[in-house]
Amino acid sequence: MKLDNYMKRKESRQKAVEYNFAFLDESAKKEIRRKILKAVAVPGYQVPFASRELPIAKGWGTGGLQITLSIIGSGDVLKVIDQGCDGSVNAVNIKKFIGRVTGVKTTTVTREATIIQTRHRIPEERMSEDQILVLQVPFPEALRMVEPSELETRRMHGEADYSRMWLYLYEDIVRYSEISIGARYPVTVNGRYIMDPSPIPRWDIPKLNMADTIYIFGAGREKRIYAVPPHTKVEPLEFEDFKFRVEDFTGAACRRCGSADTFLDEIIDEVSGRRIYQCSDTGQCDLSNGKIS
Amino acid sequence: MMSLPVMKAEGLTKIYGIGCPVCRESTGPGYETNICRECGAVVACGDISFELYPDEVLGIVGESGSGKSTLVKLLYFDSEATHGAIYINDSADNVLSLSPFQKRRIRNSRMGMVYQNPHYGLRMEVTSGGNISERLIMAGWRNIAAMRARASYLLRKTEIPVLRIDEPPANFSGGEQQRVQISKALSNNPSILFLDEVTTGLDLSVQARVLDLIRALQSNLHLSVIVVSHDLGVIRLLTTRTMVMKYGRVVESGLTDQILEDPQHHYTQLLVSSQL
Amino acid sequence: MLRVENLSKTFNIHILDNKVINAFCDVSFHLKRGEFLGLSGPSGSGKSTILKCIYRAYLSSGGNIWFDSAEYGKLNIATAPNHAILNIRRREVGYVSQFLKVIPRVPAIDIVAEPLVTKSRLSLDKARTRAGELLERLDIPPYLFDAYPCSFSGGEQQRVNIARAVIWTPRLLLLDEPTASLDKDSIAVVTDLLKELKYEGTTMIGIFHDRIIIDSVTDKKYEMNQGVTVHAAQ
Amino acid sequence: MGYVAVKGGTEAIENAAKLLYYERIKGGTRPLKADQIREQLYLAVDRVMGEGSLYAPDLAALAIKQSAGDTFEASFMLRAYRATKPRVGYSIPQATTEIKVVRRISAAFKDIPGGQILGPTSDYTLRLLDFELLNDNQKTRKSYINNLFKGLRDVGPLPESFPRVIEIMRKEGLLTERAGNSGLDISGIYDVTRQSLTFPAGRSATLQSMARGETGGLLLLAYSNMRGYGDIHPTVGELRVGYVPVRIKHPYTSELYTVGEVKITEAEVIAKFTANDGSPKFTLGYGLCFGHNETKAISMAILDRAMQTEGKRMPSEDQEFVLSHIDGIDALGFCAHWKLPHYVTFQSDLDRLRKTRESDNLCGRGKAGIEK
Amino acid sequence: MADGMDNQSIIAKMDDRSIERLICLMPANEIDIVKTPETGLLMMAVKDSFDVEFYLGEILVTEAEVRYNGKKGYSMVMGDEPERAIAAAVVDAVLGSDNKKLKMTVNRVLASCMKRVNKNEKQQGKLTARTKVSFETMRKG
Repeated sequence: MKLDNYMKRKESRQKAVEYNFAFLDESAKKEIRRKILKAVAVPGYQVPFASRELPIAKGWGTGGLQITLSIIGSGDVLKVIDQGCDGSVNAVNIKKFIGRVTGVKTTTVTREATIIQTRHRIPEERMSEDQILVLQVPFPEALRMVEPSELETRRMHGEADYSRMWLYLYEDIVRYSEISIGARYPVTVNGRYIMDPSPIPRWDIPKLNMADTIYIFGAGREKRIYAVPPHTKVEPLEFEDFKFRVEDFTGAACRRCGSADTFLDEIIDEVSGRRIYQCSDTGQCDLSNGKIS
Repeated sequence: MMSLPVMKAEGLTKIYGIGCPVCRESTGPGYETNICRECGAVVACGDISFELYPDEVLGIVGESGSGKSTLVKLLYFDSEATHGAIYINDSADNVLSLSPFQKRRIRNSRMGMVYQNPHYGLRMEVTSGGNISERLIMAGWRNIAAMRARASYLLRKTEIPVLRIDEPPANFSGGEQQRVQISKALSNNPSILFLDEVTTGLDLSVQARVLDLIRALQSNLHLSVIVVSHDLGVIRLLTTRTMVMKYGRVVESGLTDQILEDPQHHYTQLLVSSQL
Repeated sequence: MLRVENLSKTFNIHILDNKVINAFCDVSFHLKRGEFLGLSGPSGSGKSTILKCIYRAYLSSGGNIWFDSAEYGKLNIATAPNHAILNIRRREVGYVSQFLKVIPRVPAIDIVAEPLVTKSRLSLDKARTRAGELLERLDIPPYLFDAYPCSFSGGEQQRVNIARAVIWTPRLLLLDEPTASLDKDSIAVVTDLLKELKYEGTTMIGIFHDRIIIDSVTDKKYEMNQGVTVHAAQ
Repeated sequence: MGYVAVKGGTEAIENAAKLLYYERIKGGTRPLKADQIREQLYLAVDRVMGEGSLYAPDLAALAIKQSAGDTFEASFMLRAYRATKPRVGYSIPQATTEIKVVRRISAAFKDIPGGQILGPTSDYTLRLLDFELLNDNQKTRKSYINNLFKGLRDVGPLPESFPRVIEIMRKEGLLTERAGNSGLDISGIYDVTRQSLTFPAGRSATLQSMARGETGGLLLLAYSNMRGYGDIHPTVGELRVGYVPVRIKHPYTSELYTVGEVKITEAEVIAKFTANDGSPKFTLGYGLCFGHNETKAISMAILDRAMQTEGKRMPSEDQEFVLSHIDGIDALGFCAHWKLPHYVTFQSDLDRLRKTRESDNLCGRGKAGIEK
Repeated sequence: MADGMDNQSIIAKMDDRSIERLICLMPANEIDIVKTPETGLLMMAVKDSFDVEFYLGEILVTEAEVRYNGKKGYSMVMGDEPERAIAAAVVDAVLGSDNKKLKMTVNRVLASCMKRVNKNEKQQGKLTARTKVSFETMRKG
């Protein structure tokens, strides 16, 4: 193009306002993909990566988002959930952003999605080997509750020196006769690394074990990526005489779809003041409720 | 019948600082310093070799700064040796060349350590039962009831009321803390026990009870023990053999009664004459 | 059993301007199994020093101390490695001095019983029973058995000391004036005990004040040379 | 019904964004232009560029406008913006000796070569509200400027470069020659935006992390040290504000090519001495950041020195502690994330609490339960 | 103080109208745009007082490339400034070419701009210089 033509085309001289496909610049995506590969190769090991700043706040899923943005292609179908719900504010926000910078189709049906980005839940429906679950992680370091220093926790992982983590559970049992960890229950991956499964409920922990699908965990603020590849052993920390237990919803069922075998949200009814229950996984609930077929 | 040493150290050396070729030859008792004149590095331990036999109590005596505590830290892998080798039992492998992971395993299965300051050996906010169980956990124990039974047994052995199993050592007196530390050190039936100035800072009567306990445990459990102390009374009471350290070197070693009654080295004579 | 050859002992006292004290030199004697040698000589002639060299509480300066060890065979105590010495002390060689030097806060009966437990591998109960019999023979009243000897009189302490030394049957027993402050009756009991040991085959070297013991139990005498030379180095 | 994750979030979010927009424009005054902010709120712009780690005054001004003056949010927007831009290169490492000074002071020496230049500073002004500014207009501004320049004596130009004050001490051998502990990074300059920070961090990683740190965070930690949770008693050897050139290598001719210049603030603090190098010498702490931000540069210099303390005892001496907590964008995000729903984790905690209480009721005290 | 200013530094400080005027003076139909202006980030490296190099932060820049008479012209300017980038690239190309007349034109424009920039900076410099502390004076005061 000649200079005179260029000067005539006013719009081409306007300041840049367009964003790259999937927002991140290409070299960033490449780096993140390399780190994901490493994470898959060493299940449960936290791979440091150069986390980028995104237009949503750190702690709001920037780790998961960077993973999704790095692996997403225009043919993907995306589902985003927060607390099991597609309509939760954070999920909506993230879905909107990814939609704007990629234009991909979105869905609320688990089996239709190729990539599911989630915060705090794993969908109830068993996922397949063609799907990827991306989890948002606030604290990637499972050992952080016993050791604040990163230098030290990395050494502990390196030497598989996990006695302090177990000791924490021992003390818990001494104090409460129960392990008091609610969500974020530490697991051993592939018999080697202790891993933080992100703040999913204990209910979801068994879904990590020998799964068909791949789980990729991203912590943006803490700059770590880790993964559980398909068909990998994932065991919650437990003692022979104090076993890991999932949340107990005995006697409760979803008031919408009636299921008694899903993780439930507990709601206090405004009018009656009674405690009622509802599926945490709203996509699943809609499906069993016949709203979507 | 000659028994084989449970532990053998060869040329153990610890230099703090960058170090230079003349570090080792320019320090030691002959030069009255452990600081290298060329590079200023500190030779905390220089060329220390010894053997520890089964069921034997070896004393290491010397004033503070003589390198005795550093030596124990090297043996327990708390600190990394600059040179030298350590052999455990009849193995031909220098354990210092093993990975940190392997060292940790050896330390946990074969050794026990009681520090002068219980803060190093215990987690003060964790229950005493938990403290003892930590080493059991390291050894792969995963049964709470079994661990608590073992911890109770050890607490009884060390004369701590078993009722206090769920109390943190932070609530305990100095002497009790040392007992819990000893329980913890003994939890995995170690064959080698290190005692680093364990009675320093305790009241005399408490000191005596802790020393009695150690004596009783040693003779009952047939442990090999290395006792580090600046107190010749402790050395006399507990040990059969003694090494005297000064400026990072062993200046004299022998049977404890010989060291105390017929000291050969100038420094040992001074030590004995000033303390007896 | 024991052959002492040209033994000498010199003390180099560095902290006293390198003063050198020659305790004795050129001492030679030998004992057969079960023999009892009495050492005599004026005080300061080095009698105790010889015993300590044989026990290796002192390092010899020259000469040899050949001992027929059950475990090691012929062993030169003057130069043998430390752990070998510890082993023969544990199994073969006993030493008893004028003063009771035992572990504090251990009851009298356990002090006496201990060698049976650690050296002869007897059970604690059996060892205690034997220790009690022995103490009774030495006229220690049973109510003192469980007391700490540090509260005992000098004579009582000495009897406990002897009981501890003779309760096991060492192959070699070194006695450094263990009867110094005993009365006649006690000395008679001790004399009997030593005779019994001798009968069982224990070889002994002893220093005694009391002529009765010397005359009744020793087979041989070694008279230390008069005079000890003392001079400062350089 | 209680507040749970239900549908309808989408609409609420959009309406919230509209309300936010409305809140900024509803007042009816004339719209604030980005260039006004750039010129008249230049210190806010400088701060945002420093903490956003992107030197782009126009964008920083826009971000301040959009965030209604919240510098955290504005820096955050700059950070997010830079994530989508390719990096085209690296400048030639620039020494700050080549600085066009607008302010330069030393608290260590009274008279320094080149002189103490106070520059545009509020240090010596009274912090009294200036009600005259309520009548600020073009006319009063023009006359102020005219008065200022009228009869401006030629006092002789300022030199083009200034020797560092500390060079005087360096020549006398009173200063340590290398920074304690960290020193040079073995593999060139570390880039914390491309490599995840690991500890112990090298010097280049440390300085870069602090240069993009949040002013308040740096100040807080530095203040804790000066107050006694640490023992750095700094003397400001030199504080400089000015412009340094940004140069690259021309891709075709390989000659030096000046891209422009950036405003920076630099601080060197002299602190207690050490005998590590032989004879006792003063040690130095160093701070440098984008824009005019003296608080940040001095705090950074104090922390730089504090982190070189051997045997860290205080938070400000602990490199991992300092570098892990000074990034404003990280901290802001994490603080904000607690506002997100945590129903599921809370439900799980609730289950644990109930179970624990149940077993307490069964066995009396919890402890008794395990003895069985 | 700005006397030794190089061409890029002058272009960096020219106002928008001067940039436009400069472009107008160029033979627009003879200049090829090889790379249209694009924004990117330049990481700024600096040295601390120990000569340790580190990254201070990134700078938003615009890059462009043109060709004139077979000569390549390259530019990088600060900010999102497409026209300034074009102008700088053109200047780079022209000054590397054989067109003496055009080179003189460019030099003349740049010289006059430099004069203006210099004058401004000199005035500002005086204001700064007036804040220099004279310790003798202080003592009297």
